[in-house]
Amino acid sequence: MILRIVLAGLLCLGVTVALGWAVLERPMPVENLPERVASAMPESGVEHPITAVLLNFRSYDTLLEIAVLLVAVVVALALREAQPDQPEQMGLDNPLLRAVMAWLLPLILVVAGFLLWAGSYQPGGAFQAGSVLAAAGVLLRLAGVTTNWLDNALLMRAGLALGLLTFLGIGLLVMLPGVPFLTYPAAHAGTLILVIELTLTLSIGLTLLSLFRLTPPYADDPDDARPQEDRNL
Amino acid sequence: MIGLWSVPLLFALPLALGILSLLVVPAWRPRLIFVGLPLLAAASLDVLAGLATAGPQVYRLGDWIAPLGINLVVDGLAVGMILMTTLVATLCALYARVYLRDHPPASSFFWPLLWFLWAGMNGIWLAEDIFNLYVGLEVMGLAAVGMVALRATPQALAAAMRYLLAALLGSLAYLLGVALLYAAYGTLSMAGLHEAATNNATTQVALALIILGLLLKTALFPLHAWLPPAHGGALTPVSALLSALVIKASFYILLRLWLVLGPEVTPELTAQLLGVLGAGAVFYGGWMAWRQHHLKQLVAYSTVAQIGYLFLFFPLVTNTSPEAARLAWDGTLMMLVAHALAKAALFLSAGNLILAVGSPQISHLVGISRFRPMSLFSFGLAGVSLMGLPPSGGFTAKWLLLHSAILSGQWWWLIVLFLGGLLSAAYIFKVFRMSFREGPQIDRSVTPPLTLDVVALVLAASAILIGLFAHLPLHWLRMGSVLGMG
Amino acid sequence: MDWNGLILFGVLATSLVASGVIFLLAESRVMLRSVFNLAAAVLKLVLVGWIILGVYRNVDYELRFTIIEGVDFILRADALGIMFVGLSSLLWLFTTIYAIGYLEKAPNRSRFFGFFSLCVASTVGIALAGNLFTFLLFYELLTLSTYPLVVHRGTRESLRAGQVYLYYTLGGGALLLFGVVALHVLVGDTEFVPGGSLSGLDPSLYPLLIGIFLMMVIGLGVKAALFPLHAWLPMAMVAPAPVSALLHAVAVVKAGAFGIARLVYDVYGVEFAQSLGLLAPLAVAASITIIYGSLRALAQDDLKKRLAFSTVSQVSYIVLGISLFGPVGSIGGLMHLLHQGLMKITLFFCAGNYAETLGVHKISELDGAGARMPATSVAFTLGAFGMIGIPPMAGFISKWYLGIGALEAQMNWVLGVLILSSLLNAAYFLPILYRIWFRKRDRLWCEGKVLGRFETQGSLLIPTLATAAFALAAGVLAGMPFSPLYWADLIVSREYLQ
Amino acid sequence: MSGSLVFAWSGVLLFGLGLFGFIAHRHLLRRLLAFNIMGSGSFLVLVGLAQEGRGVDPVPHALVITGIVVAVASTALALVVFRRWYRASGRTDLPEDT
Repeated sequence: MILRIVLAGLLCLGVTVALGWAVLERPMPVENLPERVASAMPESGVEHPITAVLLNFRSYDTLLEIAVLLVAVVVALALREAQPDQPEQMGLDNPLLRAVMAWLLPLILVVAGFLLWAGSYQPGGAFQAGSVLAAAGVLLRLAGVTTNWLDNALLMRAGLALGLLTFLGIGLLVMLPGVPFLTYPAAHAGTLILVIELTLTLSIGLTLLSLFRLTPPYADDPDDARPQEDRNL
Repeated sequence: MIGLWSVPLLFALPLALGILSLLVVPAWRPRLIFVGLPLLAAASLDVLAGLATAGPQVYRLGDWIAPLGINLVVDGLAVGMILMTTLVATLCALYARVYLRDHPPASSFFWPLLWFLWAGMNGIWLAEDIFNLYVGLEVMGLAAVGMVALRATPQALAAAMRYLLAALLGSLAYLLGVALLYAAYGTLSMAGLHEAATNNATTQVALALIILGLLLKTALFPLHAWLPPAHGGALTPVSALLSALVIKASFYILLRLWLVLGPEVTPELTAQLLGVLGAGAVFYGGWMAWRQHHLKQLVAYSTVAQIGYLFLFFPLVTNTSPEAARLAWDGTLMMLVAHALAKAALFLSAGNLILAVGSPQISHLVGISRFRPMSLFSFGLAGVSLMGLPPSGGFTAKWLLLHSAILSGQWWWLIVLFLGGLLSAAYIFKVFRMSFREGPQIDRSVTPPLTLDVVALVLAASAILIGLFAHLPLHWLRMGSVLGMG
Repeated sequence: MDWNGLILFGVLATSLVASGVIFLLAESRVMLRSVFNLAAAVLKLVLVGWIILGVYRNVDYELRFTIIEGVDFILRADALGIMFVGLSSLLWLFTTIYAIGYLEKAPNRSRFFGFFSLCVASTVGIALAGNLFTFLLFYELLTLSTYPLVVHRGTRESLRAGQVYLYYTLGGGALLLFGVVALHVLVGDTEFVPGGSLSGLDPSLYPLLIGIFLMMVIGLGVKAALFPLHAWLPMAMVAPAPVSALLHAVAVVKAGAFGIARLVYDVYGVEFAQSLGLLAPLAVAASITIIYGSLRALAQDDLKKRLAFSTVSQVSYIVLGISLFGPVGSIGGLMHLLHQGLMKITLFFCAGNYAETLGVHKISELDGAGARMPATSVAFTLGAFGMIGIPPMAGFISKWYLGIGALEAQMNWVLGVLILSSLLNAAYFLPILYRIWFRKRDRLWCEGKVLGRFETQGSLLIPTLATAAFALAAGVLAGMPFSPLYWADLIVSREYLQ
Repeated sequence: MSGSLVFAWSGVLLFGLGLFGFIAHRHLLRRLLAFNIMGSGSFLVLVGLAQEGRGVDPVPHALVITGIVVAVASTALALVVFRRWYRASGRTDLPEDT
């Protein structure tokens, strides 16, 4: 055990030193990518360069990234079906908590909307907004608010799929004039990106929320035999 | 533009099918293959036709030029891998449709995962951007982990967890390497790196990180520990997909980067070291395979061994004559393709044998040759290719590698190739010995559905035929590669 | 692709297709399987006959396609190759008939006949191979397709024999592969041409060439059962009689001997090999094997084991003939390829007949068998006389030519080897004949089978008598056109005139 | 050391620390945390190194956002598998590691 820690320590020290060396010795790039981004900004349909990179110049990365999120959900769904959970009773049924939630929820929704909207000219965007949405869902759950509409499997899945399907659909539709995949016509780029971002926000929010919901809620124990009081501690 | 539609469809179609299969009722999930497989086959063939008529292409996603946007490279290597994936995955899908019928409903999540896996792989084959490769690796890797976990037994979950940890660590090492390369050269495009990369500390550290990360994902000895439980314990079609295709993706990236960075940057010492690790894999994997008692574990360790051959590529192309390098390129790719076909066939026929005797133990195969000759025949054909005996893809590959080793004067790799072949004969014939033995009669051998046997046989036969008709595939694979033209 | 190429493909395909179809047929379809198998064998024989006539008239038969850059798959019928094809096709027909009778009611027949046909296909491929690559391809295929036949009975003993067989043949195959690749690097695609293709190489490479030759001879010598690489052969006698007859007496060991012939004549060229000093050591190795095999045969009581050691000894006559520099010795060696095949298969058939009919496996139990099974015993006697080399049997002609060839090559000591081995042959065959014909039956035979009209089943007896007749004719009619002697003479004249 | 490199240096340190945790710990949750620390380290290196010289480079920022999403998905998947494993076996580490 100690040997392993020592070895691990040495290894990590070595890696860190090598990395430091690499950082110190690095050459300055000849290629000036920021400049290219800046000069292509007018055609991108958005004003903020990060959003332009994410959803236009390198939108293919974003497309695959959404697929990664979906894969995680698929695995979670599969495992829950293979290892069924008991009906969940998560959350504290506390009136005070509910009252706070009633204040917080609208605020969260507004923040999410703002983040999404802000993405076009300052830091922000679909993922940030989606995460905030998911946080709202998590809070609801922790407050013990029953969310039956989330248990509707088909609706839920449609919501999950919406973002990626829209993204794919738009990417393919714009090809009709004979241009490559994901080539937004400059005139409509802003609109198309907005539509994609909107649907992505919703889907990302739902994805993160379902990942939260799909882990076994409390019955973590192999024998599930411990008394209720223990669990609440 | 050639391949305007077919190139993006190669990943867009599986992505769309992956989502659709989530939305339909479980019973309909397998049926989507009747839409998906023909379309994907058509797209792959169209890409091949484009390559054959117009040569290698660059596909600009979003119509942005490389360092700004993401480009896809449609050269012989990429198209070869795409066709290999289409063939193997199609057959595995047909197999799975029948195989999964008797499995619990949770296994119908195999289908969305298959499509995402496919999309990830096609994305990797086409990628020209090193960060895009990272995302592609994650799509493929997480889908693969999910497939391993699909059984949800404690063993499957542990195997999946171990696999996931290895994959994540590998990804991060790769990502850090990419970060360093970007910091040094300001580009993520392989073409750009090819132009800009010079030999300095940053490049070497980045290369080392990338190599380590990819080795972990490829499960090269001694970083292979996650592979046998994951591949040996999964559902049979999953094992076949993972062993045949998934581990090839990380090797493929390494191979591309090695050639992109070029001989000035790639150190000969590292190349030899990779070769030595490959040799270690061949010996250790072969030895461990021979010692296994479970049929699928044996096949999984055989994968550990066969990966080793692929890594002989690096010493054979680094600072050697153009002829030796070309032969090594041909041989390695032949090995890769032949292994994909043969290993898929081996896993599927092993699965059939296990279905037939109802036990994963090799010792329970006594006398099975009388009842399941066809499964055993597929197993044998695939084994011929793995042993590198003629006539087979494995043999042609070995022939080319031997040639390259002699031409480059690195005779020590000959020993690896010879002993490796004999070791694989030892573990393949271990199974045969058992199946030919006339022991206590088994009278209750189950007859698996004919489809399962036919699929395994088709794969095994293609592993043999590819060796006899290697000329044209190798010609295509060379198109647009640094080595092929030289 | 021209018609001549297609015919070659047809010769190969008859047994390949037969093999495929037989694998797919259900175990119970005995009749269909037999008919199909025999039809394929007859068809192949017809095609081979056609090609033999063509080769005689100097028609070119060639089929080639490119496998990878610089490596072609070539099938070509030349005089040497077609001789071996003729032998295996003829014997395939007889052995198939024999095996159908021999394995009646035995399990796993579908597997047996499938691999059996595959073996013949590989043998034909070896014979028709036009370059080393193609040769190697079929050579390894032969290894693989014989393994299931060796372990066919599935007993511990046969599995053990199969394992030893694999050790030897796969190891040998690896050495051969190395040699082939090395030659390929040196001179490119190594096609078989009379006179060889290596003599133009730089003299500094000669030591390397000698090394490669050594390695390849070891690789081929495993199958040819050259001493000390012969141990697998007697062990493999656990296989069913038809397997021992066709494969271990003919196909596998001949593939090795044939390979050595190809190597010496058509890769290195006999004159170049002589100038490298490779032939004399080969002759010594062959001679040691001849004597050693005969000595070991003397000590065996198991009939098939004695025949096996006799094979070890007799196959080396072929190698000896190849290594005698000069046309006459070569004629002797090549001719013995046919002679030994015909005689040995007869002997194995007879051994199988005794075992099946009387349940006798040991020589000491054969007393009085001649009276009980006269036809089989006559065939056995003819085969044994041939092996000893009693005039005018085929074996005598082989040994005569070998002897003259030895004198011609100025290796007089070979004569001594020939005489000694003939004495030893007589010493291990004559006692068997004595027991069969002159001893009285002293025990009960366990005659299990229903025998039909003849002394044993017709399907066992007819092939035995047929091959015996061929063996006899090969000797008595040696002067006629298309006799083994005639054909060997043709091969050698084409070889040495180049 | 120029000021703009402070992020890159923290990234390097974080990566090293995370790697140590990843190797040294056996508890899967700790290893996942370590993985996330490593991830943050690489993201810092990615963003930090590109700051120098020519101002803000938007590309690494976008890459990091993509990277974060991928890391979130991986972590979530790992947690799902981990908790199922814990429920099935009662263990918090992997079997052969004890």
